[in-house]
Amino acid sequence: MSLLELRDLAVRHGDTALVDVADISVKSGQALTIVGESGSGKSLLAHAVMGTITTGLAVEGTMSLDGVHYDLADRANRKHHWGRELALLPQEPALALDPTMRVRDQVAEGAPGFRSRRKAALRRAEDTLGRLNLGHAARAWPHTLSGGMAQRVAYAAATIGGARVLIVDEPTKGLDRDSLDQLADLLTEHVATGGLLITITHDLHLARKLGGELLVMRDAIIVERGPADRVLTTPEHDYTRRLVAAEPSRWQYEWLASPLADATADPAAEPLVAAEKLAKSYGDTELFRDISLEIRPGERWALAGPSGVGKTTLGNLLLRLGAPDEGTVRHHNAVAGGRLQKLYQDPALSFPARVRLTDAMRDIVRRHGVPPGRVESLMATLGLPESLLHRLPGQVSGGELQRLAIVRAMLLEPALVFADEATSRLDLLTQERTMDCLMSELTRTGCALLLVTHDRELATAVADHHLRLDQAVHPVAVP
Amino acid sequence: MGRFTRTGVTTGLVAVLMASAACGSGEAARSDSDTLRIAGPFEVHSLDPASSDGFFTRLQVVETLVSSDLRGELMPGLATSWEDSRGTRSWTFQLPEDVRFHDGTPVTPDAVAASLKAAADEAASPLADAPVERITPVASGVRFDLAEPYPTLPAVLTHYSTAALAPASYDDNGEVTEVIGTGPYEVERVELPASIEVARFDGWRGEQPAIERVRFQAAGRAESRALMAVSDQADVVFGLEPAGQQRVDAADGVRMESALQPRTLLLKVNNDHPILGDVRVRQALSLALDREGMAEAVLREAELAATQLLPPSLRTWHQPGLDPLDHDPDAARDLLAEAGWTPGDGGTMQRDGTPLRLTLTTYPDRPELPALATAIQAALAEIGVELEVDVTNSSAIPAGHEDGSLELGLFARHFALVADPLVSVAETFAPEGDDWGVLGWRDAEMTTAIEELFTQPAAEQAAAHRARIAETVQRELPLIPVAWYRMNAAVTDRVDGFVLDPLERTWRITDLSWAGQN
Amino acid sequence: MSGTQRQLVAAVLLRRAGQAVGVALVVSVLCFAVVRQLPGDAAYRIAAGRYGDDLVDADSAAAVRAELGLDRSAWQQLGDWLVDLLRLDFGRSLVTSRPVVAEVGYYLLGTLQLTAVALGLAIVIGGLAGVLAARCPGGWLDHMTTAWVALVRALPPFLLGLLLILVLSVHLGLLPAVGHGSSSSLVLPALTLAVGLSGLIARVTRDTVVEITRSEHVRFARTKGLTERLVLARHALRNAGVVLVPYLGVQAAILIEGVVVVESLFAWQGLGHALVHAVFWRDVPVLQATALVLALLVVAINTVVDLAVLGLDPRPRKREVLA
Amino acid sequence: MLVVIAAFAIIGPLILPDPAAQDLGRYLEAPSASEPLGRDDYGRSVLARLAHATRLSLVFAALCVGTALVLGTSAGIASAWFGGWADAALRGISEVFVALPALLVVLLFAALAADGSLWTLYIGLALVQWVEYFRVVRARSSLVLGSPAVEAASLLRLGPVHVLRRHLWPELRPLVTTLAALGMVTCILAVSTLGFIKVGLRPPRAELGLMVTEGFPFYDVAPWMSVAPVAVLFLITACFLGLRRSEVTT
Repeated sequence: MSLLELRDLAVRHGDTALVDVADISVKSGQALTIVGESGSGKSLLAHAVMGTITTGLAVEGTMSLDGVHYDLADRANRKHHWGRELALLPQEPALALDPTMRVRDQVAEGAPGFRSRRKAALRRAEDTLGRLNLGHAARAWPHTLSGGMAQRVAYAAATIGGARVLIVDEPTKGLDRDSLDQLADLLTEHVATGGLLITITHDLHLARKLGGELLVMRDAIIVERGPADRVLTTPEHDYTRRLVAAEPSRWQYEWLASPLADATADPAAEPLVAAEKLAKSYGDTELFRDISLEIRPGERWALAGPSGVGKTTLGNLLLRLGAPDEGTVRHHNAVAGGRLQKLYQDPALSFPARVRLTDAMRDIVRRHGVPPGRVESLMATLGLPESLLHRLPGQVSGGELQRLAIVRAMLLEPALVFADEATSRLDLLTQERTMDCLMSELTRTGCALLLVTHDRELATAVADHHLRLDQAVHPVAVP
Repeated sequence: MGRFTRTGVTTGLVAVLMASAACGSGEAARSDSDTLRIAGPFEVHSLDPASSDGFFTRLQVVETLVSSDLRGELMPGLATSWEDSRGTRSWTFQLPEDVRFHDGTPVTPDAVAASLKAAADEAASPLADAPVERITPVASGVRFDLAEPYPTLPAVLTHYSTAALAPASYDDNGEVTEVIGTGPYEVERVELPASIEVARFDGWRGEQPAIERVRFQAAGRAESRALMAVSDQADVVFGLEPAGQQRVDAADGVRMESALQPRTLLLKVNNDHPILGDVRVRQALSLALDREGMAEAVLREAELAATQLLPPSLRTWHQPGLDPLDHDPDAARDLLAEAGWTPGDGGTMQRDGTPLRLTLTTYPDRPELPALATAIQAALAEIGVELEVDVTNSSAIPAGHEDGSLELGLFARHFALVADPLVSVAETFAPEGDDWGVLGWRDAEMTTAIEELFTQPAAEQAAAHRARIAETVQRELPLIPVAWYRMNAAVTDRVDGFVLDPLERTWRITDLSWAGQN
Repeated sequence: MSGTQRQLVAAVLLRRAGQAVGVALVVSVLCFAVVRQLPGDAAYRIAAGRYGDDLVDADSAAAVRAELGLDRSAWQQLGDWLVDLLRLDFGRSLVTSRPVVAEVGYYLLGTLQLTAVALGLAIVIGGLAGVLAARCPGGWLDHMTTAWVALVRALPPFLLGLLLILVLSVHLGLLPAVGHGSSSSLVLPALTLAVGLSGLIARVTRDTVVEITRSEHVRFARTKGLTERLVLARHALRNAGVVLVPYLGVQAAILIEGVVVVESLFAWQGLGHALVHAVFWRDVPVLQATALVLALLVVAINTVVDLAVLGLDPRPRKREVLA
Repeated sequence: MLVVIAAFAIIGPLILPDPAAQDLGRYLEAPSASEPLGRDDYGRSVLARLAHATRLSLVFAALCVGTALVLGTSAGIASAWFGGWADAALRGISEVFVALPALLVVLLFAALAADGSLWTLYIGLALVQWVEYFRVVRARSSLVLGSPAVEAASLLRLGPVHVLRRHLWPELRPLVTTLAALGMVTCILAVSTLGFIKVGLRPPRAELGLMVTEGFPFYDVAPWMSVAPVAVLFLITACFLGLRRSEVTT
C-alpha cells in the first residue's frame, strides 16, 4: 500500500499565491482528480509535485512518498525518480512526441536499462505498445498518429519505466469522446494495479469515469473535496455547482434545440448553402464522398465526429474556402458580401497578431459602414469591457477573445455563421458563457449556424440538424 | 539514412579533416633545409616561354641563346658565340657540343631552331617584331636570315620568349606541355598557377650550383609576402611594398636588397588630343607634379623621382647634365594661362566654356600605379586640372592607343626588355606611335637619331644621338616621366651571394650558396 | 527506407536535376551575354592576361583575335560553346591555353578542400559554443557569442586572416602563412573562414537548441527519466539539425562563392580566384565553366540539404490541416 | 549610438577639411591632437575621410539594401499572394539567382562600367541581395496569407489593403528590418572585399570598405588607417544588431 502525501504546498509568483494547498494524500487503488477552470493553479500543482515547474516561481512544501520526505522547493531531488517512480503524462501528446523519431524508439528510451540493453528495451516497448493496441504503429512517425493514438503512445512512453506515481496533466485537449474513454480505461487500470494517479482536468466526464477522490480548485485553493460521484451529483460549494451545471447536457437556455419541432426553419425557403455530392481527399486518404446538404435560413447544423475525419474541411468547402474534388456548392445571394462568417478554434489566430483590436475593428466599421456605436453596444451585450479593444489579441483571454470574434462576426449581420470547434479549447464555464452569447445573438438575428464539434453533447444541445462524419467515409445523416 | 548523433557528426568531421590532410601531406613532408624558397607576386599562367612571364628563365631551367650581365652587357647564353654577316642581315649562333636537354636528348641545331621558330611565330615575342626571314639549323648552330640589317638581334635573343626547349616539350599541336630546357636546374613539379619546384640538373655543362632545390610560390598579396619574409617561410621574397619593406628592415635574419630597374613610371599622353596636343599643357602638367613628394610618399624613396625619362640604370642613355624636371605649380598655371586656360567654377580651369577635365587610365597589377594616380590627381587639382582616374585592365592602354580614346595613361615602361635599350627606345618613339610609347607625336630629329643609332655609329657619335633624344623628350614631353623604378627583394641571411638582376632576366640562383657552407 | 520516402527522395532528385539543367543554361547564356557587353576589347584583355603588361600590344591582341576566332558572330560563338558543352567539351582557356576541365577541376578541388575543412571547423567551434551558450541563456558565453557575431560581421575577412597569420604563423610559427597543396597550409585559410562563420553558427545553434530544449517533447523526454546527455543526443541535436542543416547549406554556398579574399591572402587556389581572373581577362570559357561549376555546386548543396532534411525530419513538407 | 554615427556622417563632411587634400610630406603621420585619427599614406586626414566615407557608405548601403528590400519584398508578397504560375515563375528566377555566384554577378556588373562607378556596383549588390528578401518574405507571407486571420479578413470582405497593412506588414517588418540591418553591413564589407581584388577603386573616393582595404597594407606602420573604419563598421553592426533585438520581441 503506497501513499503519496503533500503538505503545505504553495506556489508563489512574487506576493501572489498561485497554489495554496494544506494537504493532499493519494492512496494506491484510488484515483485523485483535480478539476477547476484554467488559471486555478491545478497544473502548477502537478508540476510542483513533479519538479518541472518553471524557475521563476517559488515553491514551498513537502512531499512524502512511502515515508521518504522531499522538500518541494528543491526541484532536483526527485529527478532521479523520473520515469522510475514519478511519471508525467503531458498535455497535447502530439507536441510531446519527438517528430523526428519513430514511436517505438521514443517509448523504448524510457525503459529501465535502455542504455545498456537496447534490444531488450525495444522489445519491451513493442510489448507495451501491443498491449495498448498500437503494435501496428510501432514503426510509425508521430505525425501519422491520430490524437487518441498519440495520447496512448505518450502513455506508453511515460509508464514504461514502471513509475508508480502517474501525474496526468489536462489529457483531454482535442480528444474526442471515444479516445477519452480509452484513456480513462488505461488510467483506471493503472490505479487498479496499485499505481498512484493524480489527474488534472477540466473535463467532468473524465473525472466521473475515474471516480476516486475529487478536488475542486479555484483561485489557488481547494474549494471542495470528496468522493467523485458525491461531489459531481450533489455539489456543496457554489462554484462546484456552477461547474457541474456548465456541462452542455445540463444547460437550460431558451435557445436550446428542441427535440420536438423545427421552430425557426422554413422548409420552403431557398437554401443559403446547397451542397451536392461533395468529395474530398488528401493524398491517398479519402475524407468523405457523396455529401449533399442544404442549409436554410435560421437552421442550426452540427457536424460531429472524431478528430481527423474532415469536419473542418467540409465546413470550409461549404463556405467555399476550399475547392471540393467532386461536387458543387451553391450560395444564395443572401450570403453574398460578407454575410457568411466563421468562428475559429483558436480565436487568437483569427485576429491579426500584431495589430491592436481597436484597429482591426475600425477597419471593418469603415469598410462596411457599420453604424457608430454598434461595436460598443454589441460588446456590452456580450459582457465585454471596452478597454479590451486597446490590447493586442495575445493579451486577451481565450474566452473573451472568442466573444470579441462573435462581435466581429455579428457586425456584418451574417446569414450563416460557421463555428469551427469554437469552444473546444475553453473550459466548461467559459464555454457555456461563450455559447450563450453566440446563440442569443443568432436567435435574435435569425442567423443560421453551422457548428463543427467533436463534443456530442454540445451538438445535441445546440443543433437541430445533425451530420455525423465517422471514420467510415460515408456520412450518417441524422434528421 | 544515418542517425544524426553526436558520434556521427564527430566521425564525419574527423573523416573530412583527415581526407583533406591526406591529399597534400606528401609534399609537405619534404624537408625544407636544402630548398631555396622564393616567393613573388606574379602567377605562372603557362609553360609556353612567351606567356610564362620568364619564370623558367629566371629559375634557370631554360636558357636563351644570348645572356646579359648585371650591367646589361651581352654575354654567351646557350650559344657559345655569334657572328653576323651580310651587314647584320644574317646571324649565326654557335651551339656548344655534347650538351643535353634535361630529358637526356642532345641539344641539336634542329631542336633549337624549332624552338626559335615557335618564338618568332608568337606575336607577343620581341622576336616577332624582328624582320626574320628564315631560321635554319646549320652544322653546329643556328642561322638567322633577316630582311634588313638588324644589329640588335643578339639583344632580342636575350628575351625569355626565345628560350630553347627540347622537342619533347611540345605536343602535336605545338603547345608546350612540359618545360625541358638546358639550364642548371630541371623542373621537378609545376602546379600552375602558383608553384614551381626545380632541382639541380646533374647533367649541367657548367659548375654544379650550391643550391640543390628551389621552390617558387606565387603569393598575390604583398602583405602575405612580407609576412613570409619575416617569419622565415621564404628565403627570397620579391616585390614588397614600402610597408612590407619597413617590416623586413626591422626584422632579424632578413635584409632588403634592391636594384634600380631600367623601368620608368610615366604618363603616356595622347598628343592628338585637342587639349594635350599643346606642348604648354603637357609642360604644365609636368610642372604640377611634385615628383619628390610622390616618390617619397608612395615609393618611400625621394631619389626615385624622375628628373628625366630614362633612369640612371641605363648608363649610356641617362643624361646627368640635362636640366631636371621641376615642380613649380605657379609656372604651370602661367603656362596654362598662356595656352588660353582661365580659372573657372570650383577652381577648374576652362577655355571657351570647356573645363580642363582629363581621364587618366591605369591598372592595379603594379600597386604603385593606382597610388601614384591618386597623388597625380591631387597634384593636378592644385593647378586647376580635374582628373578622373580609371583603374582598369592593363590592356586598356594599348586598346585606347589603338582607337585614340586614351587621354592619359599611367604605367611602368621597361626600357630593356631585350638587353639593348635601343630596341625599346626605338619602339617607344616610333613615328607611327607605340602601344606603350608615344601617341600622335613624331619628331624628325628623333627619328633620324634613332635610325643613326641602329647603324652602330662610333661611341662618341652615338652618345650625341642619345643626348639629342633625351633633350627632345625633355622639351616636348610626349611622355611625362613620373618616377623611376626600384625592384626589391627580401633575402634571408641563410643565403649568400644574392644579386638582383635589374633586367629581371634571371634570379641568378647559381650564384647563391648557403651561408656558412663556404 | 520506406516506399514513400524513396518516392520523396526521387522527387527531390528530379526537381533538383531540373533546376540544375535550367540553371546551367541560364548561367551559360547570361555569362556569355554579359561578357559580350563588357567594355574593352576582349582580345586585348586576353593578350594582357597571357603576356603580361610589358608585352601586350596591338600585334599580340590581333594575333589573339585571329587565333581564337573572336571576330566570329556572337551567336556563332555561343552556339559553338553550347554544342561543345553538350559533348562535355569545355574547350581551352583563352589565356593559358590549357583545357578548361583541367584548370577548373584544379580550382574546384582547392575550393572543396577549403570549404569542407572551414565548414567542419566552423561547425565544431560554432556548434560547441552554441550548445554551451544554450545551456545557460543570458550567461557570459551567451553574451560572448553575441559580441563575437558583431565583431566578426564588422571585420573584413582579410583583416581576420591577417590577425591569424600574425598570431599563429609569425609569432608562434605553428603554420605556414601562404601556400597551396599541403595540409598545413590549408589550416590558416580554413580557420579564417571558420572563425568568421562560427559566430553565426554559434548564434543560430544557440537559438535553435534553446528553442528545442524548451519544447514539449524535450521536456517530456526528461520526465521519462533520460539523462541530460541522452536528451541532447537523441532529441535536441536531431531536431536542431532540421533547422541547422538548411542554414549550413546556405553558408556552404556562400563559402564556395565568397572566399576569394581569403584565397588571395593565403595564395590558395580556388574557384573565386579563377572567377576573378576570368572576368578580368575576359577568359570566357573559364568564366562560363567556373560559373557553371559554382551554380551546379550550389544546386548540389541544396540537394544534399533537401535529402538530409528528408532523412532527419519525416514530417511532410506541406502540412495540410486535418480536423 | 546610431544617431552619433549618423550625425558624424552628416555634419562631419561639412566641418572637416577636404578629404582629398593631400599633403605628401606628412604621409602616415600618427594621430595627434590636431589630427585625432592621424594621416594616411598621402597625408590626407583620416578623420575627414572617415566622415565622408561614413556618409557615402551609409547612403550607398541604404540604397542597395532599400532596392533589394523593395524588390525582394514585393516579389515575395506577389509570389505568396498570387501563387500558381506567378509563384512558379518568381521562384524559378530566384532559384537561378541563388545558384548564380554572387561574386560573378557583382564582378560582371562592376566590369560593365569601365570607370569603376559605384552605380554598377550598387545594381550588382542589389541584384545579389534581393533573393534573400524574396525567400524570407515569400515563406512568411504564405504562412500569414494561409492563416485563419487572413481567412477571416476575406470572409469579412476587408480587401487587399487591409491584409497588406494589418496582416502582412506587421509580420514582415521585424524580419525585413533584421535582414536590412545586417544587409547594410554586408554591403559595406562587400565593397571592401571587392576593393581587395581591385574592383571599385576610383581615387580619391572615400568609402568605408575601401578605406579598410587601402589601410590594410599599412596595418603595421599605420594601424589607425584600418582601425578607424573597422571601428565605425563595428559600431554600425553593433547598433543594427541591437536594433534587431529591440525589434524582435518574440
